[in-house]
This record gives sequence, structure tokens and C-alpha cells, in this order.
Amino acid sequence: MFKASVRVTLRQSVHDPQGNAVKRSLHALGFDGVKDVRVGKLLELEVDVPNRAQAEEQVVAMCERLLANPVIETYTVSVEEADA
Amino acid sequence: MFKASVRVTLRQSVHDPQGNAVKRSLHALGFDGVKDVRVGKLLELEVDVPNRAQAEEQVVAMCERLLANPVIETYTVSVEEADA
Amino acid sequence: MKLAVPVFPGSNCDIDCVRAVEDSFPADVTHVWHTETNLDAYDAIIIPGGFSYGDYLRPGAMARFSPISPSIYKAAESGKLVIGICNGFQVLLEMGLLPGAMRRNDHLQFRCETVPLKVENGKTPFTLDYEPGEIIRLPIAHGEGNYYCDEATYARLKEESRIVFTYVGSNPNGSVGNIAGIVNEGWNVFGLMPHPERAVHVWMGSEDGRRVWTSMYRYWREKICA
Amino acid sequence: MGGRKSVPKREPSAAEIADQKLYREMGLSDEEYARICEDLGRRPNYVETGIYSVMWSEHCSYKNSKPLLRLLPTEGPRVIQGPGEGAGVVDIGDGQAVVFKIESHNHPSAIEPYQGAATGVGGIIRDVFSMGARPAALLNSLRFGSLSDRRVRYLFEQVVKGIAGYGNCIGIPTVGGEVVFDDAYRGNPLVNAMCVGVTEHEHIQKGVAEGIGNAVIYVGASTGRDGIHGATFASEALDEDAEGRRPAVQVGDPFTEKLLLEGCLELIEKGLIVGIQDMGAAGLTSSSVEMACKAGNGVELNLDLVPQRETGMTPYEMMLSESQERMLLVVEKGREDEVRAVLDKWELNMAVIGRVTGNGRLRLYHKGKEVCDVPVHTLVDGAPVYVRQGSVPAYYKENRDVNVNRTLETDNWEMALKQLLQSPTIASKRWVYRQYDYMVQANTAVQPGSDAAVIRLRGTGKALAMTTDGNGRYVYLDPRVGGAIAVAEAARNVVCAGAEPLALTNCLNFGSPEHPEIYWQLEESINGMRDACLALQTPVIGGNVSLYNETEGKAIFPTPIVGMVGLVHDVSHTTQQAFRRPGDAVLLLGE
Ligand SMILES: Nc1ncnc2c1ncn2[C@@H]1O[C@H](COP(=O)(O)OP(=O)(O)O)[C@@H](O)[C@H]1O
Repeated sequence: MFKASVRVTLRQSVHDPQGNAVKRSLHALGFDGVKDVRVGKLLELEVDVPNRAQAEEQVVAMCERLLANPVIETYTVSVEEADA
Repeated sequence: MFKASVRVTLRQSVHDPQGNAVKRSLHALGFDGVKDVRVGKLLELEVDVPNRAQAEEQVVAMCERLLANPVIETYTVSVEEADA
Repeated sequence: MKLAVPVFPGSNCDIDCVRAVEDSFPADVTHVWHTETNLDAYDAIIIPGGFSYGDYLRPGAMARFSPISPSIYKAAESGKLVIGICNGFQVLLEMGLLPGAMRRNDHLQFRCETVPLKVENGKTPFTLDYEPGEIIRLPIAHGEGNYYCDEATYARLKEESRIVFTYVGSNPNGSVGNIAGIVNEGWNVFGLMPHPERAVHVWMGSEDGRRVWTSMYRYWREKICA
Repeated sequence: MGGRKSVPKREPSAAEIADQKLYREMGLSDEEYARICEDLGRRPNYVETGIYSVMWSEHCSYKNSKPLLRLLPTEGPRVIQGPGEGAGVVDIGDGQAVVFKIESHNHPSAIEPYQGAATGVGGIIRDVFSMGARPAALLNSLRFGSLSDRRVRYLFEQVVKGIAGYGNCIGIPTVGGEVVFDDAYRGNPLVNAMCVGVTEHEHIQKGVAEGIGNAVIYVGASTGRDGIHGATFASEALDEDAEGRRPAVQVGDPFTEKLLLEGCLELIEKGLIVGIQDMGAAGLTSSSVEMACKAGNGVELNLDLVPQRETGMTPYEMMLSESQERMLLVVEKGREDEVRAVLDKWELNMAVIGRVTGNGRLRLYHKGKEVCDVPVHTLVDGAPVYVRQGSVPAYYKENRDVNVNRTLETDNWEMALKQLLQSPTIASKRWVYRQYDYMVQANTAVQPGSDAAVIRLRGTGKALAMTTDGNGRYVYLDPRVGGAIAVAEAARNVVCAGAEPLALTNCLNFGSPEHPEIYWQLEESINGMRDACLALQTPVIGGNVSLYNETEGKAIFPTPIVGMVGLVHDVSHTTQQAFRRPGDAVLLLGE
């Protein structure tokens, strides 16, 4: 069993209204040091495949097909062995 | 300048409808090995404070006050120096 | 009776609330911009639906830090009536004035329709004009109305008769215990997902929401003015 | 440029643009480029070429459809504003007027369905409130391929979500529309959005830059590099590789738009605005140029003052960006601070970026240098117009011989009926409309699910009925009859709600007009619409043209969509589709 963590974020060139709104709220709370906020998605998957290479390959395929929208998003994948 | 990455996820005890829907879609695509999916939020912040300790302290405070809802969510924070 | 409808950036049921109240009883009801810091002059507060701050982080999350918020806490503590509808309910949860939290609807879709509800408690200041156990119809319109609380909280809500409305038949969002609306310990703070302000005339498809407003009026006249 | 190539480090010089024919990549033909050089008396530089290319795109100039659109009747005793402004305006008595328009967002939705549909809704809302009206209802008209296709299901789900996401958040009820599934739309879905608003006569606005010396004010979201060349993109066919070279997709921000809407309406109510226009397709370029042209004036902008989201933006990028949720205002000189006070309350960005001039030129400054100087009228009135020659398609001639009086051969009528009712196009659309908040604003008297939706006009005893209709298959089979049917169906739906049809807006979704057979479809269907408009006395007060709806050389069905609004004189006379009471008589009217 493997645990995969997928971070899906908006491409840098894409406007992030959500991040903007969070930044403004943080400023309103007095956190003036906040220069930028981007909001993305985090997916944590448990995958039952024989080895790590396969886990990685499959999760990347999932990102390409479903989890990320390549038009506006990019993703990174990290996989680790799940402690049984 | 520091880059902070905040992962906000639903507590284990809280049912995750989004994660469930993603799991079903992945099964429909033939990824049968997927045993569990949890969907969370990823916030990437740029914070301008003098040192790492302060960056961490501030981001944790942001989570406590605004970024996560303790009734249903937990968070983790990681901070690294931004390359100028 | 003087009522205030706080308007946050992104509120969008504020005008509907004002009109529904005006159409239901002789009320003096006004909008109050979220920068106002004193609500002492009002007998009741209606936090309207909409998408305050776009709901961009979590529904209701940012409204809690708005300048008006301390005066809402104050009104709630002093026993004044505070009702939060839809996004207003989410704001009350985020403010901690009501227990629990809101999740995405279990089917992940926004859902707009008129649904049947059961009046679980007909004795709160907001439901005096309903029969206990009565089935009424009110519109819902939300994407995050899937109410959550842990088992201990749920047991307490039941025990203290703080569950006011429940969904009857199919649950439109997956909420714990089919909960559609709850009150606080003092029964003076009410949060609900359905929109009573959208059901005050026959032509709206239901008049069942009107009695939320008339109940508040009756409570105020009988308990506060007496 | 745009997504086609990465932005060049150094902009090509005027000579390089000419020698390497770089203007072609921006969608300008050799002849058009030659005309620009003639108009200017010199070669245009990079930003100027870009400005001409968007202003002369079909999307902004209607260069292929203008001669045909002139066929449509646009006048009537109630018409206050016909085509030419953000939206049309019709008198509804009591000093009030209804403002409405329909617009397409087909190509962006094919690529990023959620955001494409959402920003389509955002755009049409801005068109309506920029006329001074408070948006009261949204409608849409959607076309997809067959639902058995995975990609189509994804497009359908996401488009509906996108429409819901924007409309629900901003708090305007989505009260009606239509969805049709047909293989003809498989690679090229249609997403048309309509907005209906209500205003008082004295608050009606225009997009004019009047008053030399008046301030030009930028309001709303800051400008990024998104959607550069969207206007020319919207005027091109969706080729196989479109996904690879698309311009950056825009992300809608309904929360900012809600603030923009409230802020602008407050400015209008306070009488602070001389002219106002949405920065839609071709953003800052089209809004500033069109406002100046309508007033016969010029405009001068200092691009350093434009609120920018990204660093190092060039004049070309700023002028062509299609970042959403932005408006351009012209305000009387000296009243800038009053405007600022209102916009501050709504937490909106604003910047005085220039002024109205009397020289009829668009002049742009960046980092102390003049980077553009062109005569405004050459960009608008001087745009090319193409009168094309249509030809009757072979399929049409063949179909003439088909016997349409064939009777259906079946013994099992029940099964035939069930089959019909099961087809997604005919089946209930509840799955769609219950994702839309159709009740917000608490005026919806007839909800989705009937022939036309009805919105009450509070305090008047009156109401508005509204609908969108079109049938691409009919138009394909006989464009003239099909065009007339679209208007007639809309009128029937409005009448069935108890309303008198007032006027209509339309969106013409067609393939490439460069094919003579498609040009013929366009021409014939417009003629059909005209006939019906004249017969029903429902003038066309605005609309939108979406050409080049093709994938891999195959055009969609020609699909004109009609959005019609009617007036219910007495709200107690509102009628609905459903059978109401047992025992009521059922009558059949017509032939
Ligand atoms: N995309 C849509 N958005 C909103 N309402 C819709 C949409 N599609 C269909 N509807 C509503 O569903 C009802 C039935 O639509 P439809 O099946 O297309 O029948 P018709 O075109 O005969 O009215 C109409 O009232 C319409 O307003």
C-alpha cells in the first residue's frame, strides 16, 4: 500500500481570486507581511499496487486524466510507503 | 521572504464527500487500486518577516484564526526560505 | 420592532429579507453595512444569505472578522433575537454562536428547490406560530448545507430540543440527523439553511416562511414589551 | 503571442511585422494590413498592429455579418435603445425600462468549460449593469454532443456548474434556458448566456467618452496577461491543436463582480457618470476606442497607471488583456474624488488612467514614451466590411424531394412515447436548473420548468416573461423557415406565460462565413427571423454573432438563438404550463 499526495495549483499566469480574497482578509487581521496567497487543492490517496514505481505512474496518470485541469492547473505528486 | 505551505484537511472522523466522489470517478476510470481519497486545501503564502521562526509563528496564528476550522479541519504548516 | 440586516460584501439576500419582514408584520427594518459597530438600537438581527466575501475560503469564515461582528456577539449574549439564514447560518457557525460546522453537500452540487421540513420545536421565539410536528415547505438554495457536529454535540442538541427544523423525506445535503436549523442554548440565536424570506406569498409557491417572522414579532411583543 | 508562441523578449519592429508578415498571426489579412498602413500613412508598430487586429476581428467589428444584420428590424414604439450599446433597452411604462442581451462564450467553454461558462455569465451581466440597470434574471441556451460521449458529459456538467457558480454567487436568479444534445455540437458546444435588467429611464447610461478633459477611470480587478487575443480567438475555428495554442484562460471572480455591480449602480444613482463600458472582449482597447468613437472624441491613456497584476507587462499585453471584472468610466473632470469615495466603500480598485481629448486619436503613453497614436474612427467605423456571396448547399436541394408527410409506423405507441420522453433533449431539465438559484431576489413568480419564466416587478402589479429558444436542426433543414420558427417559438412561450412580447435579442451561432454555403444559411435564417419579427412586431434590440463554430472542418448546425422578453400587464394574469385542477377543460388552439 502506498500513500500519494497530490498538490494541484493554479498556473502562475492564471488569476487566483480565491487567493486574493484570502490575502485581503489576512491583511485585515493585521498580518501585513503576507505578500501573496495562492489557493490550491490537496489530494491524499491510498493506492494498493505492488511497488512504488507503479504507484507513481498510476497517480500521474490520474492527474493527467482527472485530478488536474491542465488548461489552468499544474500538479506535483509525491509517493511514500504506507506504514501497515 | 519566506514561503509557507499550509495543508488543511478534514479530520479523519469527518466524512469527506468530495474525496468519495473522486474515488468513485477514479474507479470508473479503471484505477481499481485506489482505496481511499481525501481532498483538502493547499495554501501557499509568501510572507515577508525577518526570520523563519517568526514566519512559522505567524502562519500558525493565521491557521488558528482563519485558515482552518478546528471543528472539522486540521492543518500542517511548512516554511522555507524563498530564493530571492 | 426594530430589525437590522447586516450586509457583508457579497451578501445577496439582504433586500429579500427586508421585504419579507416588511410584508409580514409592521416592522422597522433596515440594512446595516458591515462597517457599522453598534447595533444597540435594534431588537433583532437578521444575517442574510449570499456569498459573503465570495465564500472563497469557507462559507462565512471571513465575515467573523468584519467590524460589525462584535456587536452581533453582544446582541446574542444580551438575549436579543439573532437569525442567520443560509450563508447567515454559516456565519453563525464560524462565529461560534452555534455549534458544529458546514461541509459541501454530499452530492457536491448546488441545490435549489422547495423542500418539506418538520417543525421539531414549535416553542422557540422563531417558531411560536407553528404547530409542533407540523410539516412545512421552504425553499433551499445552497452548495454547502451539509451540517456536521460530533455525536456528543448531536446528543446535546436533541436533549435540549435545539433542533428546530429537520428535512423530511430525502435529505438534500447529507446533514447530520437531517438537521436544517438549530438554536443556541438560550434559544435566541437561530441558524437555518432554508430561506423563510422566499416563502411569504402564495405566488412564491409557499407562504410557510412568513410565520418565522410573525413568531419573532409575537415573541418580542409578548416577552420583551410585556 | 497569446498562447501561440511565448511572448517574444523584444517586440518586433514595424519593419519586421511587415517583412515577416507577422500581422497574419494576429488574424489580419494582407489587404487589411495594407489598409492600416494607408490609414496611418506609415507602418503600425507592434501594439498598434495588435489594436487593429482585435478591433477588426469579427468579434468586435462584425465585418462579415454587419451587412446581414442590417436586415433585422430594430425599431418600435417602445424601443429606447437598439443595437449598438452594451445591451438594448425597451420601455415598460411607469418610467421603467427593461434592458437585456444574449451573448456567446462558445470557444472558451469548449476549452475550459467551468470558467468559460462562468466568465460568459460575468460578461453579459456587465453589459446589462453598464447600461444602468440592476440585473434581475439570467437565462442560457446550451448545445452539446451526445451524452454517451465522456468528454461531452464532462463539458455539460462543468458548463452547468460554471453558470451556477457565477450566477448563484452574485445573486442573480437563473430562471430559464434550454439544453439540446446533438452530435452536430460534439466538438463545439454552444454556451449562450442572457441577462435581463430593470432600470428607471433617468438612469439609462451609454458608453460615450463625452466632454473634452473629462477623466477616464479604470475600476475593478487588476490587469493580467490572461485572455490576450481572446477576441480574435473567438473568431477562429476550433482546430485540432486549439488546446495547445489557446490563450490563457480567464478565471471568473463573481465576488468582485458583485462589488463592481453595486459600486457602479451607486455611482449611476448619484449621477457621477458621463459614460461607462465593460472591458469585455479586447478589454481596454475596445472600451476606450468605442467610447471615444461614439462621442467623436479621442482618448489619451497613461498605461503606467493601469492597475497590474503581473510585473513587466507591455503596452501590447495591457491593451489586449481580457482580464475579467473590469469597467471603464468617463467622469466629469473634478468629480474624481466623489467617485473614489463610492468605490472605496465597495472595496474596489480604481485609477484615473487618462482623459478625453478633442483630437479624435487614441494615444497611449508608457514609461514616458508615446507608444500608440491612431485615429479612433479607423478602428471602429473604418473597419473592413465583407459582403459575401452565398450559395445554396447541395444537401438542401436534395432534401427538397423528401416526403415529410410520412406517418410514423408503429403499433406500440406507448413505447414510442416513452422513447421520445427519454431522449435527453426532451426529458426534464430539473437536473440542470436545480443547480441554479432561480429564486434569489424573491421576484420569481414562474420558475424554470414552464414555457417562459416570470419575474415580478415589485410595486407595479406587472411582471416580465422571458425565454430563450432556437432549433438548429430546423434551421439546417430550412434556414429561412427555421429562423422564423425560432422567433415564433419564443413569442409563443412568452404569450403562454400571459405576456405581450416586447422585443428580442439574438445570438447567431454559425460556422465559418467564408464558406458560401454557411454564408447562405446565415443570410437565409436572418431573413426568416426578420419576417417573423415584422409579423409579430418584436424588434431586435441587440445580439451577438459567433461565427467559426467548427471542428476539423465540420460546422455545427446553424443555430440562431432568440432571447425574448414580454410584459405581463397584470401579474394576476400570469399563466403556467402545468395542468392545474382536475376537471379543467383542455383546449387545442391553432392548426
Ligand atoms: N440551461 C437551462 N437553464 C435554465 N433552465 C433551463 C435550462 N434548460 C431548460 N431549462 C428549463 O426547463 C424547462 C424545459 O426546457 P426544455 O426541455 O428545453 O423545454 P422547452 O424548450 O419546450 O421549454 C424550461 O422551463 C426551461 O426554462
